[in-house]
Amino acid sequence: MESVVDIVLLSFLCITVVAIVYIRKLFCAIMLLGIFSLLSASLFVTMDAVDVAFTEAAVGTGISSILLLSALALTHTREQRPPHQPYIALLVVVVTGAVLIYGTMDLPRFGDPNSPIHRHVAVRYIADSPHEVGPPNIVTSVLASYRGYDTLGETVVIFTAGIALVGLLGFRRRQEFKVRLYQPMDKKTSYAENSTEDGDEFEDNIKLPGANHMVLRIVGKMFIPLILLFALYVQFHGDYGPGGGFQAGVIFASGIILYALIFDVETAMRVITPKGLRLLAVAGVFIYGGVGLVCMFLGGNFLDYNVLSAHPLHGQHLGIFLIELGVGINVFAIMVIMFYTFANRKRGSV
Amino acid sequence: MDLNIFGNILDILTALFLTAGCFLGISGGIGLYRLPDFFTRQHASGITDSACSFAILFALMLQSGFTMVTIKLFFILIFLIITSTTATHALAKTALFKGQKPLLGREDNH
Amino acid sequence: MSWVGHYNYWVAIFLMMSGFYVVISRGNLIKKLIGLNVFSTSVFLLYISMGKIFGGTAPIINEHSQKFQLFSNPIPHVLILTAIVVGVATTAVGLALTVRINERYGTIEEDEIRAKDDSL
Amino acid sequence: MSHLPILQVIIPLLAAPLCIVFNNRRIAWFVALCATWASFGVSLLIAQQVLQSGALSYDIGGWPAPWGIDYYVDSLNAFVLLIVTGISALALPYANRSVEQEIDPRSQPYFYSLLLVCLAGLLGISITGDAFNMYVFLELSSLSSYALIGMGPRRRALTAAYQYLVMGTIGATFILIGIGLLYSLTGSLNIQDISYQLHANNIIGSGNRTLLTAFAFITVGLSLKLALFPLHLWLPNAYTYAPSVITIFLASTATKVAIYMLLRFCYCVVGSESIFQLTLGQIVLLPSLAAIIVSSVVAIFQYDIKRMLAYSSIAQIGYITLGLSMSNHSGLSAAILHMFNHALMKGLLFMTMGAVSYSVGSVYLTDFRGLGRRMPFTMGAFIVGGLSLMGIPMTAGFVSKWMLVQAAIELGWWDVVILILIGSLLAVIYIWRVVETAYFNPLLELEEEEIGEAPLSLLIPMWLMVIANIYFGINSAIPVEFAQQAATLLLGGM
Repeated sequence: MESVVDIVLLSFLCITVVAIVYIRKLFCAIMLLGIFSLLSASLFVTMDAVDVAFTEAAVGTGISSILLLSALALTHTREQRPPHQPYIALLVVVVTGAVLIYGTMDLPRFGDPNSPIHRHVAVRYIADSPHEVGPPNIVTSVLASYRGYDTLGETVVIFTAGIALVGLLGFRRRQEFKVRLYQPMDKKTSYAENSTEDGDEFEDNIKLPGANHMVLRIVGKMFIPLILLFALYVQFHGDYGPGGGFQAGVIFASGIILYALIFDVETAMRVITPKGLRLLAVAGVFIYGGVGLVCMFLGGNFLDYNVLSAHPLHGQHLGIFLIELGVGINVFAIMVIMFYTFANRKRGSV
Repeated sequence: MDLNIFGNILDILTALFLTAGCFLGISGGIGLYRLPDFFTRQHASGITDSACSFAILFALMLQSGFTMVTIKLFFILIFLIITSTTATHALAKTALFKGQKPLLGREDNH
Repeated sequence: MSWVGHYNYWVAIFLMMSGFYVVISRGNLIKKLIGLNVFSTSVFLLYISMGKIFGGTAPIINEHSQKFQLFSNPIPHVLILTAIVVGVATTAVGLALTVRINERYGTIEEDEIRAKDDSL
Repeated sequence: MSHLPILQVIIPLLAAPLCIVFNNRRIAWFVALCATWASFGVSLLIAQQVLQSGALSYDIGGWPAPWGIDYYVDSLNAFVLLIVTGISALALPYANRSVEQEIDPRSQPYFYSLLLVCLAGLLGISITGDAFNMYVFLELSSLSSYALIGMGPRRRALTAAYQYLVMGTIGATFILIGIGLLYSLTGSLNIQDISYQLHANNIIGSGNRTLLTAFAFITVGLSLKLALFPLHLWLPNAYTYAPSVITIFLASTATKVAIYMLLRFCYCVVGSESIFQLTLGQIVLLPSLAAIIVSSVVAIFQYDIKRMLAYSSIAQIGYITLGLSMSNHSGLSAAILHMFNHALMKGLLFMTMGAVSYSVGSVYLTDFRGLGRRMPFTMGAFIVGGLSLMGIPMTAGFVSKWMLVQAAIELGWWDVVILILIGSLLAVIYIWRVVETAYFNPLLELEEEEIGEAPLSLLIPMWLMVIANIYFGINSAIPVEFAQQAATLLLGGM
């Protein structure tokens, strides 16, 4: 039964990828990429990687698509016909693929419980992690404790991407844009004073015809708190089920991004300012690194949570809680920063 | 024995709902592919979004009994019902604003 | 025929190579990034396939999973969680560069960019 | 328990967020300066300890090696750490004025933060004993260098960065595939443990196809990263259009770290006795020779001098991989020593380029007219760097090239010896073009505005490099010692 679902999903993936190769409309290609991610997330679930599926669904289908679409909105929506013949590319790809298939010949069979990867390091994780680290979710134990340093690297990768975006794009274009936009607003101060949202509606009308979606706004207002609440659940329930800081950060950010999409980026930026986000991102990395340093000062190795408390398991628990919090805060801040930097930019050339 | 009959009834109901869900899902897909204009396609995908997922989730809830899973499925159901309808509405409205005209009646040149 | 059991890897390789093909054959900068995404996501599939055990369950120890007693390997999951993050970070930086290129050159097609550079 | 190995990486890693807290470019620069100097100090201490008492290891999180991630420092990576931190410790004082001129002031704190992340990434690759951790830090350093190159002042910096991003990501993904295949064979991610498992389970001798593929992918991926000849296409643009400081930093560190990764994977995982090495040597030999000749010839025809030096870098990488492909003791020590010397001379040459572009505004050959009189210190430094690049005695470049020639003679590869000498002659030609223009071409009378010498903050690091180039040319005992120890270590298996 497992393999039937597996094969069906794999064939869907193949169809999607062929469509991605052929399609010329970039918008469609991005949507297909989202579908590709969602399908692979489903495949990850059938292959028991629930945490990965969760992340892939949140990142590949959610954040990646949003970023690609916001970049697309700033550029061109149609790919031109490639001018050169793609035969060399085809040759390279076929050779690489052939080498890889040759390489799989000596791999253990798919799903074989006796293959070497299940008999060496993983054995200890599965057998001992409940006594050594604690969380029922072994992925969390490995991620946060055994290989916690990789996760610090991951946190800094995200942080780097965020500051790279700010360094390359900056937040500045909008201010120039804002001046122009707010001049006609002065006539409508009476509206603007009563409620900023009404004021924003005029703004939206200038930019997007039909942005005054009453239904969307009401549903959004209803759901954004729930999304944020769910993010907190994912954050603090990561020890027991799929989830954790990274997924929680992405979901929390998606709540804010939804707010920015339904209302306005300007409004969202007034609520959650870029400066605050920058400090949050820094704080996230510092919480993670700080836990490591505290462990060092208490006499352990870097990220050795055992020393955080008198009882090693409590120490592990505290350490994992704190670093997941750091990851969550950092990822949330950076994801929103990424969205702002794209959404804030005016289309066209400098 | 009674319990078993109850279980059987649940199974039959589940099968019915699953079949209905699958049918709705596939017809939604066909509709998305075959229907002539944006709004009718929207209608087809709306069916997949709401009725199909409703039927399938309900079937799953019947199977999972009185556990946490049912409650989670219930929340997913509520979430889907509200968000998918909202999304359909927002899409249709935006399309109308952007100048998409619904196709009224059969086009003569077909 | 033992290698029939490798179909999962092979499909992953096919997907990978399709993504790779998009990256090296297409001239549009955003399309290239889409290809890169497909490429890396398929590598994730390869990794997760390695960790799967038939009859196993997700590596979460609770009352549901106790009856399985066979867990799929958690290490590939951990590695891929990190790799997914790296992937989205790379995509974001690539998109930022694309947007800047579009602002400075007015196009995101590789050959047009090259033509504009050469004409200077 | 000494915490030195982890401090090496953690200091720049955690200083990076600190840079952007205040959004002030002076504070950011100061934080970056302190962090790089601190990590240089740490690497000196590590080098001293490694020379005294052998390899250091550090279990992160307190988990022993195959289960957790460990840091493992032997004389090879202690040497690489010294190169990377030493160059960055000199580049940072240099950065202050240069960055002020080239980068948008609002982006400068982010620039320093990215620079520190890049440094931490390179150090993390060099020091870790875990294959996947290496990948994570590789991505860390690559991601930040894409952004840093993209911040270059000219618009072609953007396309160069994009090209580098695509090729770098393909390379990194290839490495990821290779690591995955290795992992599926052994069930372990620790490099030493992978090696042990491969030997214990007799996978190495049996001609395992997965192992072969894994190595093919890792080698190709790393060749992309280290710009081995046919895969070097990203490098000239990236070096030419990046901000001056980034060119200095990347040219002298990033490719070296990639070469270190190649050494680590080829020699420490498979070991020296297997058939693998022979094939690796054969694979790398031809591209290396092609790199030396072709890139040197291409360099002669460049008018943008930064670009010329970038092509010369590809040629120099060819020398290093040539030493690697000899896979005997003297060849390997020559390669490792040349990593160090190339960092010294290319760092110096790109520093002079940064100074010229600071004062003149561009580095085209025609802009060098009369610079010998107008910027005597900068051009003097350029001549020293150039001599070192050619391999003239009394400069650092001579020592490693001499060792390389000796290694080739030892193997009886006379044709290779001749090619090395031709490569040096070509270097003479392309360096001479610049020197001739700077000293012997008349000044254009039309140029009214006075072009003066670069400021002291650029000149001091530059002349420190000059001193290093000459010092290590005369008294090369310490680096040679390191290189030979490292070569012994690589050839002795683990």
